[in-house]
Amino acid sequence: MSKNPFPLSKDELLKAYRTMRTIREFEERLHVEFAKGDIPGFVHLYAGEEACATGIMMHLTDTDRIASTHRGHGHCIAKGVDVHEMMAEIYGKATGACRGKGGSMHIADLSKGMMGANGILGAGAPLACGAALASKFRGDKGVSVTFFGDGASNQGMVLESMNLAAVWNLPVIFVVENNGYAESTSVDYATAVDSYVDRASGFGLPGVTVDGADFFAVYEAAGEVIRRAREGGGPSLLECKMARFFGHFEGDAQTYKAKDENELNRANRDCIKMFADRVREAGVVTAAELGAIEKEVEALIDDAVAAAKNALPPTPRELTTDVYVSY
Amino acid sequence: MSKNPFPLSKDELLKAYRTMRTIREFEERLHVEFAKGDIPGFVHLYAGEEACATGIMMHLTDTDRIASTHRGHGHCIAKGVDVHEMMAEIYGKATGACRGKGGSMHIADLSKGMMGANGILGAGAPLACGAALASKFRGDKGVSVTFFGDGASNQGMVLESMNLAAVWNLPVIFVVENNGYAESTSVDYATAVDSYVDRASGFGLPGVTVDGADFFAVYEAAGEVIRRAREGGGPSLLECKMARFFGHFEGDAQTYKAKDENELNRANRDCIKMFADRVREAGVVTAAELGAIEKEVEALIDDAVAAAKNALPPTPRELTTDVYVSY
Amino acid sequence: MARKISMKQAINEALDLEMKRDPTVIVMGEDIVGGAGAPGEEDAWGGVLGVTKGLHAKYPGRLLDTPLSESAYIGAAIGAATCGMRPVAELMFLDFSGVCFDQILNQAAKFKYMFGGKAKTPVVIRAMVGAGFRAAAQHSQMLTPVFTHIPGLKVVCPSNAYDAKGLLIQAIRDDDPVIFCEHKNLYGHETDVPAEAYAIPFGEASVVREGKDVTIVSYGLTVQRALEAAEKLAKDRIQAEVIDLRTLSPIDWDTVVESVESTGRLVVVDEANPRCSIATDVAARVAQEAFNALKAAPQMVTAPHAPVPFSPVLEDLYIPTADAIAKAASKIASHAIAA
Amino acid sequence: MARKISMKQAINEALDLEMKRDPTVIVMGEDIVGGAGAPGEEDAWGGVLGVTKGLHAKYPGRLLDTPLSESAYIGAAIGAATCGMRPVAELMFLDFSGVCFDQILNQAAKFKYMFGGKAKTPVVIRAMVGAGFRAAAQHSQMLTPVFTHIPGLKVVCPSNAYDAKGLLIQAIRDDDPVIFCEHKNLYGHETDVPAEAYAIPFGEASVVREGKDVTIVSYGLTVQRALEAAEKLAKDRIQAEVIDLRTLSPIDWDTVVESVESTGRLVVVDEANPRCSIATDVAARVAQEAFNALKAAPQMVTAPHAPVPFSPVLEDLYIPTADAIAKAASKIASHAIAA
Ligand SMILES: Cc1ncc(C[n+]2csc(CCOP(=O)(O)OP(=O)(O)O)c2C)c(N)n1
Ligand SMILES: Cc1ncc(C[n+]2csc(CCOP(=O)(O)OP(=O)(O)O)c2C)c(N)n1
Ligand SMILES: [Mg+2]
Ligand SMILES: [Mg+2]
Repeated sequence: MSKNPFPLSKDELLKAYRTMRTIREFEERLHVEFAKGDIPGFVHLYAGEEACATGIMMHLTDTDRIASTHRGHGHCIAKGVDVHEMMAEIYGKATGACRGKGGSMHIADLSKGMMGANGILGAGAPLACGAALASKFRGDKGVSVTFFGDGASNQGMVLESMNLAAVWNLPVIFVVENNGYAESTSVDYATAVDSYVDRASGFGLPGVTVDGADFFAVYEAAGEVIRRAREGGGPSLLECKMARFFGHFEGDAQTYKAKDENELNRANRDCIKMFADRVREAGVVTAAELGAIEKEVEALIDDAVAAAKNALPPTPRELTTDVYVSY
Repeated sequence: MSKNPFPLSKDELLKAYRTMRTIREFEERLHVEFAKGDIPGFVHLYAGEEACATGIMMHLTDTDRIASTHRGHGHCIAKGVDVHEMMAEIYGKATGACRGKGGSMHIADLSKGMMGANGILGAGAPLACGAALASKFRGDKGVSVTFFGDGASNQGMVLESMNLAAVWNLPVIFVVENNGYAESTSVDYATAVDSYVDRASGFGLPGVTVDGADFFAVYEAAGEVIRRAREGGGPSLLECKMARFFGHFEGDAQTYKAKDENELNRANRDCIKMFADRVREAGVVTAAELGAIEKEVEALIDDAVAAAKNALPPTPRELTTDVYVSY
Repeated sequence: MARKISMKQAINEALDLEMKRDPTVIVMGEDIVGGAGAPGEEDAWGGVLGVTKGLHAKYPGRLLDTPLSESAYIGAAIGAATCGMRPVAELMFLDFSGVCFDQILNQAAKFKYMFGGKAKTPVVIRAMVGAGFRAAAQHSQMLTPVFTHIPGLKVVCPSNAYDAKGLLIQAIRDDDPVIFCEHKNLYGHETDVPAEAYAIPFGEASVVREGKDVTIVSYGLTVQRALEAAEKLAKDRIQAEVIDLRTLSPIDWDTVVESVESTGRLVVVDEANPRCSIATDVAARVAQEAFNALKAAPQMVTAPHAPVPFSPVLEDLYIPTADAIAKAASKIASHAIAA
Repeated sequence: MARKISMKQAINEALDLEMKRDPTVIVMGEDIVGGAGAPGEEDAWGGVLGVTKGLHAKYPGRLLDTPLSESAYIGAAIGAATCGMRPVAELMFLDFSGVCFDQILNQAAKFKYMFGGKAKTPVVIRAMVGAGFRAAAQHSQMLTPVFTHIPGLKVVCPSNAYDAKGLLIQAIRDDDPVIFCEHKNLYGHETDVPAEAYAIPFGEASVVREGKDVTIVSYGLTVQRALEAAEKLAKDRIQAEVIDLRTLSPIDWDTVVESVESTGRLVVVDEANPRCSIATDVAARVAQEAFNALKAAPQMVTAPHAPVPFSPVLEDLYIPTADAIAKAASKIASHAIAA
C-alpha cells in the first residue's frame, strides 16, 4: 500500500468513515421508518452533513463538550453517544438515552460531553460558553463546540455568546452549519452578510469558512481552531458549507428547492462518497475495508431499530420523576 | 458678519445651540435637585453627549421616529418633547409626559415620534425596526433611529435587529452612543471588537464612527446615513464616541473613572463649548446671541422645575387606569 | 353561509378577511410564506403547519418572512403597532416566547400604562400551544398562565374552529396586544363556520353544555375533553355544565360565578402546569367570590408539575383526560345524585 | 454568634462562606465586581447596590463581570452548572428575565427531565424583585408566579436577613436550579444573623406569628406588612397567625393547610399581580384540600392587575398595605370574635 498522504492514520481514517457511515445509515433508515408512521414527533435528518460533525469531533475527547441542535443525530453519533440508546430514544422507549422522555430533539449524554440536542435554536451557544468556562476553572484543557445552523446564526443568544466568549477568552468554537436553508428560507434571504467570517470579525473572533462536504478541509480547519482554543488562544468561528439531503423535517415536501437540487447534491456534494473516493484512490484504504465497515454499520442500525421497536416504553410513574434532584 | 462656512443656516445653528444648552441645563439642574432628595427613583444624565442627540435629530421631523434608552432626556428634548412635561414626569406628577406613571426611564411622546425611553437595554432596536417598517408600508418616507450605549450594543435584541433591518432593507439608523462605560464597566472590557463599524459589517450594514463631541461631525455623518435610509438605501450604523460627564446614575461615586477624568472631559470634550467656540470664531454667531439663548434656557428650566414641584401627583384612581384601551 | 371547516382553515380565513378589510394588517413570521430567497416554489410553506398558506398570493408584500430572530421581529411587530399598523406576528410555538419575552413582558404589555395612556399597541402574537403532538418539552407547553399573569396583555385560547375565527378577527381589531394561543391538536378539529367575518367579543365565556350538578370550566383542547367527561357523567346521572372560557384575559367571571352559584360545584381543567395556573386562578376566585354557594371543594385537574415528556405513552397521561375530569367531578358531585 | 446585620450583608456573607467552602462556586453578573477595563478603582461597584462588594478581593478571579448579554451569561452559568460548577449568576432585576427567559424556561428547568434524569444543574440566579423603589414598570415586578409556574425550577423569596442567608446557602448547595428573589426594599432590613454558615431547607414555611383566628400567608416584603397587620388585628382581638412561605417552589402545603385547619380562615398576601399568582395558588389549594375546615371565603390581597407605576403616590398604593391586609382579615375573622 502506498504512503498515507492524509493527516490521519489509517485507523483514524477508518474510524472517520465508520462514523460518517453510521450517521448516514442512521438517518436514511429513520427516513424509511418515519414514513411507516412508527416514529413519533419531529425528526430532522443530518444526512449530507456528516463530514462536519465527524471532522470536528475527531479532535475531541469526552472531556470536550458540545452543544447541539434540533438536527443533532450526527453530532451525537460523532461524539460517541450509543447508537442503540439514540434509536430507542427516538422511538420513545425506556431504553433510550433519555429514557424516552426527550426524543430526537433532546438526546444528550453528559458522560460523553454531549450536552444535548436542543429544540430552541441558538440556545446551545451560551451553554457551550458555560462548559468552556467550567473547563477554564477546572483546568482540564477541555474545549467546547457549539453547533448552529445558518438560520440560528441570526438568533440573539448566538450573537451575544460570540462576544462573551471573546471577552472571557473562552475555549469555545462556534460552528455554523450552513446548509443554505432554515426550514424553507434561504440563507441568502435571512442572513444579511455573505460570509460568517465577517460576522465573527465583528465580535473579535477569528473565523474560517470551509467546504463542509470535504472531510479533510473540515478536519484541518477544526484542528487549528480547536488547538488554538485548547492552548488558551480563545474562541473562533468555523463555517461549514454543505447540503442537507432531506427536507427540513420528515414530511417536508421541499418545494422550495430547485427541481434537481437533491439529486445534484447527492451526486456532487456527498461528503461520504468524496471521502471514500479519496482514501481509496490514494491507496490507503481498500474498497473491501470500506465495504466491511458498511456492512458492520448496516447491521448495527438494523439491530438498533429492531431493539428500539421491541423495547418497552417508560412506565407511567416516570411521568413525574426526574423533574428535580430533590423536591 | 462673515460668510457661514457651516452646513446649517444661522437659525439652525442657533436652534442646535438652544437644544444642546437645554439638555445640558436640564441635566445639570437634575443633578442638583436630585441631591436634594426631591426626585424619586433612578436618574441617568446625558450631559456631555448633547451633540449626538442634537446632531442627529436636526435631520428628523415628527414623522421620523426614535427609540431611546434609560439615558433618554437628551433624545427627548432634541426630538421636541415638551420640557415642562418631561420635568413633571421626572417628579412623578400628573402634568408629566406620562401623567407621572412612567418616570425618567419611560418618557415618551408618540406625537413627536419619540417612542419612549426604555429601562430595558437594547429593547428599542426591534421597536425602531417596527417603526421603520410602518413607514415603509405607509410610504411616509419616515426614518427611524434607535439609540443604544456601548453596553447595550452587546444585547441580543440589538444584534438581531441589525440583521433584520438589513434583510428587510429598513430605513433605520443604529446609533451607538459609545461613552466608554456601561455602568462601571469599560467598553474595552465588554465589547470584544475595537470598532462598531466592523460589527455592523458583520450584519451587512455600512457604518461610520464619529467624534460624538463634535456636533458638526455627527450632523454630517447622520445626514448622510439618514438621507440614504430615506431614499430607500437601507439601514446604517453610526457610532458616536463621547464622554458622560456624570456617573452612571445619580448617586454613583464613579471610583472606576480616572481621578481627573471628569475634569479633563469637561475641559476638552465639552461638545457645547466646542460648538460655541466654532460658531463664534467663524463669526457666524455672536457671544451675545449665545448668551441670550443661555438665559432663555435657564429661565425655561427654572420654570419647569418650579412647575413640576408645584404640580399635583396623579390621583389614586390612576393606579388602575391606562392598562388597556378596553378590557 | 356556514360550512364545516377545520380550525386551521378558520384561522386562515380570519387572516384573509381582515387583510382584505384593513390594509394596515400585515403578517410576519418564520416561513409564513416560505421559500424566501430559495430557487423553488414561492409560498412554499405557508407556515410550519400551513396555516397561512395562500395568503401571500392574495396579499403580496404583506406577509413577511423573517430571519430566525424572534426578539427582533416580534419587537418590530410591536413597534409597528405603536405606529399605526395592525401586525399579526406568528411565533410558531409559544415555547419560543423564551427568546423574545422582554418585548412582550416589558414592552407591548406596558407601553400604554408607562406612557400615561398615550400609546396604543394593536399587535397580535399567534402561537401554537399544548401537548399531544409528540414534540417534547420545548414545543408543547401551554404557558397561558404566564401571559395571563401579565397586566396589559390579552390572552385568547379557542377550543374550536368557530371560536377561533371570531376571536382572531376580534384580536386583530382589538387595540390592545393579544396573545392568541392555538392548540396544535385542534388544527384539524372541524365545526360549522360562517364564511363571512364576525367578531367574538373578549371576556365572554360560552356555556357549551348546560347542567345543574357541577360546573366544569376549561379552555382550549381540554374543553373537548370536558365535553367527553360530561357525556360520561351523564351516564351516572350527573348533569355537568361545561364552560369554555375562550379568553383568559379578560376572563368572564360572571358566567363562571353564576354557574357555580347554581351548581354549587366546580371543576377547573387546565392543560397548563398546576402551580399559579388558570386552574388556581379560577378556583381561587370562585372560592373568594362564591364561597357560600360552594357545596364541595373546588377541584383542579391539570397537567402534572413536570415538563412535557416525549414518549407517547407518557404524553398521553400528561394532558388531563376525560376520565380524570369525570372522576374529579364525580368525587364532588355524586352525592348531588344521591340526594 | 449572632449580630444584627442587614439582608444585603447577609447575602454577601452567604456568598462569602460558600465561596470559601466550595471552590466550584463562582459568581457572575453585570458590574458585580465593577470597573472592569476601567482606569479607576478595582471592585468599584460590587453590584449595582453593592451586594457583592468585597468578595472580589477575597476570591480573585472567581467573580466575573459580564458584558450586557443576559442570555449569554445566564446561559453560561447554566451550562457551567451542568459541567460541575456551582455558579451564582446575578440578573440584577428579575424584570430582565425577559431577555434571557429561554435559558431559564427551556434549558435550566428542563434538562433533568428531558435528559431522563441524567443531568444536574446546580445554578442559582439571584435577582431583585418588588416595588417601592420608584423604579417604575420595568424594574419593579415581582414575577415570582411566572417562575413558580415552571416545573424544574425552585423559587425562593426571603423576608428577612436571617432567612436570606440560610436560604441562599441552601440554594447554592442545592442540586436544582434556583431563582433567588431578593426584595430590594428589604436590603436594609436587619435581623439577628449568626456569623457561621447554616442552611435553611427548602419547602419549610415559617410560622412567624401564632394566632387562632385567621391564617395570613405571604412571602418577601409583604410578610413584614402582614406582621404589622397582625398587630393591628390584635388590637381588635383578632389573633392572626402569620406564615412566611420562604420558598414558593417547593411550597410547604402542610404548614399552610394545618394552620387553616385550626383557624378556618385564610388571607393570602402577594405583591405580585393577581391573575395566576401565588395568591391564587395558595387560595385554590387550600380550598381544594381544606374545604371543610374553611369557615369563610379565602381572601386574596395582591397588587392590582396593572404595571408598577412610577409616581410615589401611586406606587405606595400598589404594594398590599398592612391596612388592606388587616381589612381583608377582619372581613372574614371579625365574627370569630363576636362568637
Ligand atoms: C428559537 C427558535 N425559533 C424557531 C424555531 C423553529 N425552527 C426549528 S428548525 C428551524 C430552522 C433552522 O435552520 P438552521 O438554523 O439553518 O438549521 P438547519 O435546520 O438548517 O440545520 C426553525 C425556524 C426553533 N426551534 N427555535
Ligand atoms: C437588559 C438590561 N440589562 C441590564 C440593565 C441594567 N443597566 C442599566 S444601564 C446599564 C449600563 C448601560 O450602558 P450603556 O449601554 O453603555 O449606556 P450608558 O449608560 O453608558 O448610556 C445597565 C447594565 C438594564 N437596564 N437592562
Ligand atoms: Mg440551515
Ligand atoms: Mg455607555
